[in-house]
Amino acid sequence: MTSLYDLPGARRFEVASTDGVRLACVEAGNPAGPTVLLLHGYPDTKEVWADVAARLADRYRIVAYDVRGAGESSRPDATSAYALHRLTDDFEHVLDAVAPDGRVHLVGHDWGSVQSWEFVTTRRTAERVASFTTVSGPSLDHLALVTREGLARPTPKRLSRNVEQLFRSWYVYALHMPVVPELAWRGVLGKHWPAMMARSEKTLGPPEPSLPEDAAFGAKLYRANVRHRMAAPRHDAIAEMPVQLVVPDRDKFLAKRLYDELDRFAPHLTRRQVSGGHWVPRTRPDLMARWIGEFVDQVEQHGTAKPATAAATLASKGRKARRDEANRRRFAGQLAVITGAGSGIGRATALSLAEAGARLVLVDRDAASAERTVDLAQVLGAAEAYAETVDVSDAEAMEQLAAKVRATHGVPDLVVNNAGIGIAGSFLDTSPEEWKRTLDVNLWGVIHGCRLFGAMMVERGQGGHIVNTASAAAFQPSKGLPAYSTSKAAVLMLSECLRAEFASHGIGVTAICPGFVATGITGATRFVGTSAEKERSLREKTTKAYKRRGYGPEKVADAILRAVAENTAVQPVTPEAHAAYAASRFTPRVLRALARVDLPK
Amino acid sequence: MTSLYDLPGARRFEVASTDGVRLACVEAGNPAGPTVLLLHGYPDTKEVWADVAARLADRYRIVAYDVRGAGESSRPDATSAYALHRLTDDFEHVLDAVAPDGRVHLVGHDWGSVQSWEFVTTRRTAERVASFTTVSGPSLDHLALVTREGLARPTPKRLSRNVEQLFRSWYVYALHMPVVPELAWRGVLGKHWPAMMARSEKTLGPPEPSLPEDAAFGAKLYRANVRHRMAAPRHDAIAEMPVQLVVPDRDKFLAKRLYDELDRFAPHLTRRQVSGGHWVPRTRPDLMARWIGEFVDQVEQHGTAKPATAAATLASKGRKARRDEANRRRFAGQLAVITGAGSGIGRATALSLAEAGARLVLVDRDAASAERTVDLAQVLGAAEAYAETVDVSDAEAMEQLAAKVRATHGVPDLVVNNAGIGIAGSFLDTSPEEWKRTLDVNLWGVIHGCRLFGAMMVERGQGGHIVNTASAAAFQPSKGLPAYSTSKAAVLMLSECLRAEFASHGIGVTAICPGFVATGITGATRFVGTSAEKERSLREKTTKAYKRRGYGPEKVADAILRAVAENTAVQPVTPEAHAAYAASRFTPRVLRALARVDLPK
Amino acid sequence: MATPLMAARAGVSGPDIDGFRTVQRLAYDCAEAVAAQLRPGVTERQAAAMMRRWLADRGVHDWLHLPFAWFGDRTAFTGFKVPHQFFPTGRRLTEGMPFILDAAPIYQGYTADIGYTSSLGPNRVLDHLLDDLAVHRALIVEAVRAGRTLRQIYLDVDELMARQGYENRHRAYPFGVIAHRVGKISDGTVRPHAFGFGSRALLGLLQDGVRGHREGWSPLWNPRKSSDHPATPGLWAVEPHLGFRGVGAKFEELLVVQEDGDAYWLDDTLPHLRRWAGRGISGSLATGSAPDADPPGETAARAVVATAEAIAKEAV
Amino acid sequence: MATPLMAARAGVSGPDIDGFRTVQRLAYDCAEAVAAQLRPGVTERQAAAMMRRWLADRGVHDWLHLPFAWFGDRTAFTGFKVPHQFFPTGRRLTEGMPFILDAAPIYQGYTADIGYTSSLGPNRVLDHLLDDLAVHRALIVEAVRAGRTLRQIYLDVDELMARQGYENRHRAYPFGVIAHRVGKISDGTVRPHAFGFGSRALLGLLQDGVRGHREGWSPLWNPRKSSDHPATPGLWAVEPHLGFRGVGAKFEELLVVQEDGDAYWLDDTLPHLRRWAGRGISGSLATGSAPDADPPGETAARAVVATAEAIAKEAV
Repeated sequence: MTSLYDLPGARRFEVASTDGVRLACVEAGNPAGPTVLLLHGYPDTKEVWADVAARLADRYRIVAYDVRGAGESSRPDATSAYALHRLTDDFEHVLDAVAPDGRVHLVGHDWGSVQSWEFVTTRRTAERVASFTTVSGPSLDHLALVTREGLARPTPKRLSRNVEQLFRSWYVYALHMPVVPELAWRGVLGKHWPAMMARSEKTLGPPEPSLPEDAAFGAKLYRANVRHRMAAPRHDAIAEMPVQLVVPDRDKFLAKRLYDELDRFAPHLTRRQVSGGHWVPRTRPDLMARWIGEFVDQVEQHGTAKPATAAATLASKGRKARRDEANRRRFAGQLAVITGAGSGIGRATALSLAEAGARLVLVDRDAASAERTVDLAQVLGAAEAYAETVDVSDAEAMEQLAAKVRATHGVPDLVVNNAGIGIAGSFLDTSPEEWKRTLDVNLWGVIHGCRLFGAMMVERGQGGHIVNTASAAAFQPSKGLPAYSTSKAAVLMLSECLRAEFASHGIGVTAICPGFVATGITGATRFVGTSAEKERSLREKTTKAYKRRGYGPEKVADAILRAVAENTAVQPVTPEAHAAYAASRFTPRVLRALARVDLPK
Repeated sequence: MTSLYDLPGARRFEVASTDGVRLACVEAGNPAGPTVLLLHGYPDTKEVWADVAARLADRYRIVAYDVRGAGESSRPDATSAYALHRLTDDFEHVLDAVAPDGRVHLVGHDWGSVQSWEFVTTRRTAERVASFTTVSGPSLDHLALVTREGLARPTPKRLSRNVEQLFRSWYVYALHMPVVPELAWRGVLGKHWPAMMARSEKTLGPPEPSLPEDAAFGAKLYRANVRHRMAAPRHDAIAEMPVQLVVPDRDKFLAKRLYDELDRFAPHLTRRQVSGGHWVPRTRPDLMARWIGEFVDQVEQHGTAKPATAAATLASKGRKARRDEANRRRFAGQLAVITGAGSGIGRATALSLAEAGARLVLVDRDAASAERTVDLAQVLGAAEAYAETVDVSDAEAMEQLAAKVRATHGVPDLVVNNAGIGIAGSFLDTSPEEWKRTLDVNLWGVIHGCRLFGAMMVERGQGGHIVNTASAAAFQPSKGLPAYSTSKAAVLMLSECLRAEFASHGIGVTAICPGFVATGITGATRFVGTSAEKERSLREKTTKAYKRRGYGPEKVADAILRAVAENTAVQPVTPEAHAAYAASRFTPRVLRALARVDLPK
Repeated sequence: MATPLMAARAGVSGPDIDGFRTVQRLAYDCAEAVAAQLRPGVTERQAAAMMRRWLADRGVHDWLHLPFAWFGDRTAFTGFKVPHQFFPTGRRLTEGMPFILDAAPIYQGYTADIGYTSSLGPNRVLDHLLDDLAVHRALIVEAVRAGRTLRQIYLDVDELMARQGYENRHRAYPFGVIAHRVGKISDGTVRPHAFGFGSRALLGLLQDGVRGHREGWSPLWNPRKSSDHPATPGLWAVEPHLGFRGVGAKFEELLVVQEDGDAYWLDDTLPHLRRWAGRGISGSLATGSAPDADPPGETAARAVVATAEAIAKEAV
Repeated sequence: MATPLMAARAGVSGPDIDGFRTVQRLAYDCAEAVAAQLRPGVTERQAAAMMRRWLADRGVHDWLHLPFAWFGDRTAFTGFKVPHQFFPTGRRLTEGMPFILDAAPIYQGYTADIGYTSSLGPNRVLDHLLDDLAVHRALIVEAVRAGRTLRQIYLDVDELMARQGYENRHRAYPFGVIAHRVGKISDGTVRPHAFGFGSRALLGLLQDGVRGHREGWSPLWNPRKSSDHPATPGLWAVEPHLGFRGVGAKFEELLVVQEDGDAYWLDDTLPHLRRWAGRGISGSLATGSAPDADPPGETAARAVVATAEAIAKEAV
């Protein structure tokens, strides 16, 4: 964690605002780039943006300042000095200083975002803001309005949303108590806060030394504004510029559903969902910087945010549209590595992520297949897509792949260890060589993928997710698939153990368990204990049966993306996989009886 | 399947009995050995003993004859000609012909055993019988007496036993119907019987051509005797000679509990229990021949059957005594191969089997440890015990072991794939080399063992059992044991698949899942991600914790033997293993939460 | 669109060929003309009616089937379960939407059955699909020339689609056909009815089916055992149909199979061929089309088989 | 049997050594004499009483503890949870049954604490255990000479038992001791009471414990941290106790530790030594016993350490 003052070209300066307040400002980065103004929240200082700013500095001009009461800025004593119109004055004075003629791209987190909503809906400042990225800080006006509507015309949905936010806002009430918060922050709370937050947010750097004072004075922000605005909200608080909303899915302080109706107040809205807690500027700087940068670029180029791809819009209706939108929110700009991406589930997952605007590294041992998936992914709107030819069972090749991915594209946000081979036939017909090949690909491929990319994710400390393709055969024993089932049961257990280990790093792990899905795998499944002729016929028949089943890999891809978004531990996919999963828990005897049934041949 | 007439030194001859009946007899084998007289049941001929006789011929003189109405003997028409005293006459005439001076060792199966009970409790013939081995054929007198007592002084146990036998005896009532059985046997039943039996008994050779006629005439055995004896049983039907009772545990026609009180009628009783159906002379000839031979030898040498070993008697009381007796019945004379037999669970299992009188091949990669187990096993009464030094992960060495076992000792009846290594530490700290070593031993060792010995068992077609040592870690994920858990989950699944495949061969498969058991494994567990110093201390602490837990490998050995006897699919051992197994089925979320707990260090 | 047909025997004469080519061109001209008139808001029914009117104005009064039009994800037959879903609906065209126009006019006794795929304004996904259809066109004619059975060729096309990452959407047609035979029809005044199919056409299907059953061939080309024979001489309306994430694309045109087993596409000047030429695309196999091209020698046959085998050997 | 004891300082004099040896021989003679009289049906209480009477007849009036007798699986302390289970019960001897006699007489101020294991008629399992005790006797004295800490030696013995396939049964003793210090006791007329332990013995334990705590050593020898020091000079009653499937075996005899760290077993003519000699058994280590044997040099020390390390490195 560097300081903003250590950024290239950093210049510190003060801006004098009304009522004698002096604001500590910093300007840094590329002076020729668009100006990005970063506004911090409570109880932080502008340094909360240091990690994000470091990633933006080469292309953008960065401006940040300490809000009155925080960091190195003045700390007026009067609560009234913290009212929103005072903060708007501060903002205007800073704009006058850093962008007297042009417009800025405003980014606010927490209370930085709350006050930014005031700036972007107040005429004198709104017209000087080209775009607004809001993180974990709703408009008090919007909050008041939707809360009132929830009370006036209660629906179960609105009611439960209000109740949820009521509970999450305990700290707001607490901060309204006189004196106590100040005492607490200057005492025991200020001391333990960093550790508490580090635990809850998984990764977080050391606190600013000014924390206790920032927090104590910052309480006045709440006291000066919350009660007043909740009582008398503005009805005309509409943000006309492009707005990018970033919602962390584990925000302890804000209900996600708070933003359900935000489109009413921000007509040009792009939504993003990040896997993380409240302090994503600290815990997810890579992704935050990417989203801010892309958004700023789009607005600079087109004057508006890029619309969703044509194909996506066209194909979308109802549930599919909601799913596609959810995927775009969650995966746009994220880097995903997928093995076995040349066909079947791997390819389908790559394409779903491509539609969502992810960046893709697509790995297959067959170069042409991987390249083909890259082509299709690019057509569908992948931000980037690269093919890599690697046999996942080759430890050295996997190490080289990992090193190359890191050097070229960075640490992946999502790794899908999907490459696998099928093998059918009785245990006694399965030769040691066939066992080895099965374990090499199906188990070792996953071990290598988890080990190499997992280590990267942990080291980066910005979360991530690993998906391992197991199988319904991982919990449904079968006399027809002993080697396959064994390899997949191992993958399932490995995933469960890894999930337990990685939870403390904010990295999710999912084992995906498709059932009978029509993928290329059956066409290449090795049927041991049969002649070549018979094997060919079995392959054709099985493939046909799977196709007739009509459960395509696209549905597995949907399940994978959903499981990642919800951080599901084990995700059965097809109805029979769900049934087998349930049966493995409640009636293993039934599964054992099923295990003795001959596979259709 | 050979014929009795093809045995070395076979001589066919006829014996003339009363009422003009001529009995087809055969004598074969070692003329200098003790005489073993084999008596077949219904609807068989003397050929039912061909497989057993072939295995006894080198050391014993074999005599067998077709009972009147069966095979090549006369088939009198009158039902009264089949009364027990007529059969006793036949037996006496045969004795006069083959052993006019000496005594014979009588072995009877099914109706051959039923009539033998009459011979061994009738003075004129009893004194000419040195020992009696009875298989699936109770005395009608005993049956009648215990049934009556069950009715006269009903206890829940006696009542349920009677009811069970009532249902298993449907065929007895059916055979009392006039004409119908004859028509059925000569028609559709005679045609489909062999296939029906082959399916139910798992393995059974082709039938004798005379089957329909044997079965039709044999029905008279039931009609001539059952009703009469059940109505007026003899109270003095006590067999004074050593009697060996062999009870198949899957006999469709006889309840095992029928023999609960047999000690009353046979004071010198040795019990044996075999995993198999009604036709064990056909389906388990190796074991039958071994038990018959050993019993005959003991009686020849000591005049009585060998008493249980001193240590066993001394240590035995109550539950333990019953357990030891059950183990002796089930495992005496059986050949067991145990890997990892130099310590822990492997050694304890070897010793429990030694106490039961099994024959043991004890495998460990440490020669001294294996030898030591052999020493202890011999002290405890193992029939035989041999040490083999093999690393189970070495495919070639395992193949050599399998070939050697087969050549030297025969096909094993029980294989315990127990060798395993411990490895603890986080996933990220586990190197590929450590993964490889773990999978090589824990998974590949099991694959090799199941593959090589399983193929032998299937080929022999006489059943058997395979036990694989998995672990509670196979269903309890843990961030502290990722490699270990993964390898054991694979073993668990492999076992379940194998069980499904081998069921049709009458071969059982059990996955044993101990929990925290004090074995040598913790003392050698690799704790990855730690210094050598720290690892040593962790090993000591873990070992001590396991010891303090006080759950010794002997209890796992008990569980293994019980699971084999009951053919259990998955056998958790310790209370926490049971709990984890239950939890894995009902509340996997709890296990996932537990998985994140740090192991005690 | 798959349609039944009248029985047509092999060895189509030169003038007959010209007749088929004329009506096929007429049908494609119709599709292009109607496509040029499509605007946002037009419905499938309106587009189909436009085609019918355009052709009727030019002397077409008899049909193998009435024109079809599919818009948006209906081009990929998304969610199609029952045959009536093929008929035009009130679905409206929007900017960027793909569409397929399908017509089967009978003109002067000659039948055409064509499919024309495009989009209203640019559509990157559709462009990709249309580009990738070229190799299918090449594969099919080469495989027919090489004497592979219709069933084998169907599976070859299937595998190629799988490699391309597309779904086989002609599987959704009745009987799952990729092609059907087309014949000369004695001039008449019969008008289509019975769900849009000509009654004589239905009768012809039956007659052809009965004879084919007797002689061991099928007038339908699908992956069933009945198609496990080389193409019978005559004209086949072939329509490989790709589907990909809610976008479908196909062409449908006539393939001429001669008595000697040689084969060629009836016309190489159709709109999709001009489009490919404009984008510099040719199928990855020799594009063998007109009869005056090199006769299909060993080389071509081997290439087809090699491709098919490569497909079959595809790794996971 | 583990017992508390009076404090005894190091450097036991020659005459004292003789005194200890005399009482130890007396106790073993007692055990042999009583064992010879045991018949089927005798109870543990009767056997214990026989030992008490035999020794009383020969002038023993004071005891570290009253005699114990364990029959059958009680030799392995099967199911022992609470201390009172150590006291003799009404368990009757049967043919082939193992038994242990344990006595701790005080005679002329000198204390012995001995354990004698045998069986009524042949018992193969017990024979095996008794044979295997020999190496423990050798291991212990060599390890003491090599200066290993008591805790280390305890763990060495543990590991050796594990290799042998036996259970450590001295863990069942109070405080889990394998040995305890024994001292000279001022002559007196105190009679044992309080659960069979002499009151002065209990007092002595306390005194020794307090002093040991201050000086960093312990009068008890167990695997705890307090035993992590080399043996303190003086006499130790050592009793490794093996258990195996319901059969237990131990010896208990005095080990003399000198001021210079050298050590030897007080007496090499005890019954178990004669038994080993009769069966040609010696421990696998040098059997170093009497002080006139080779002084424990580098070699012996290294052998002990090597054995211990081999034990520690044992593979699964």
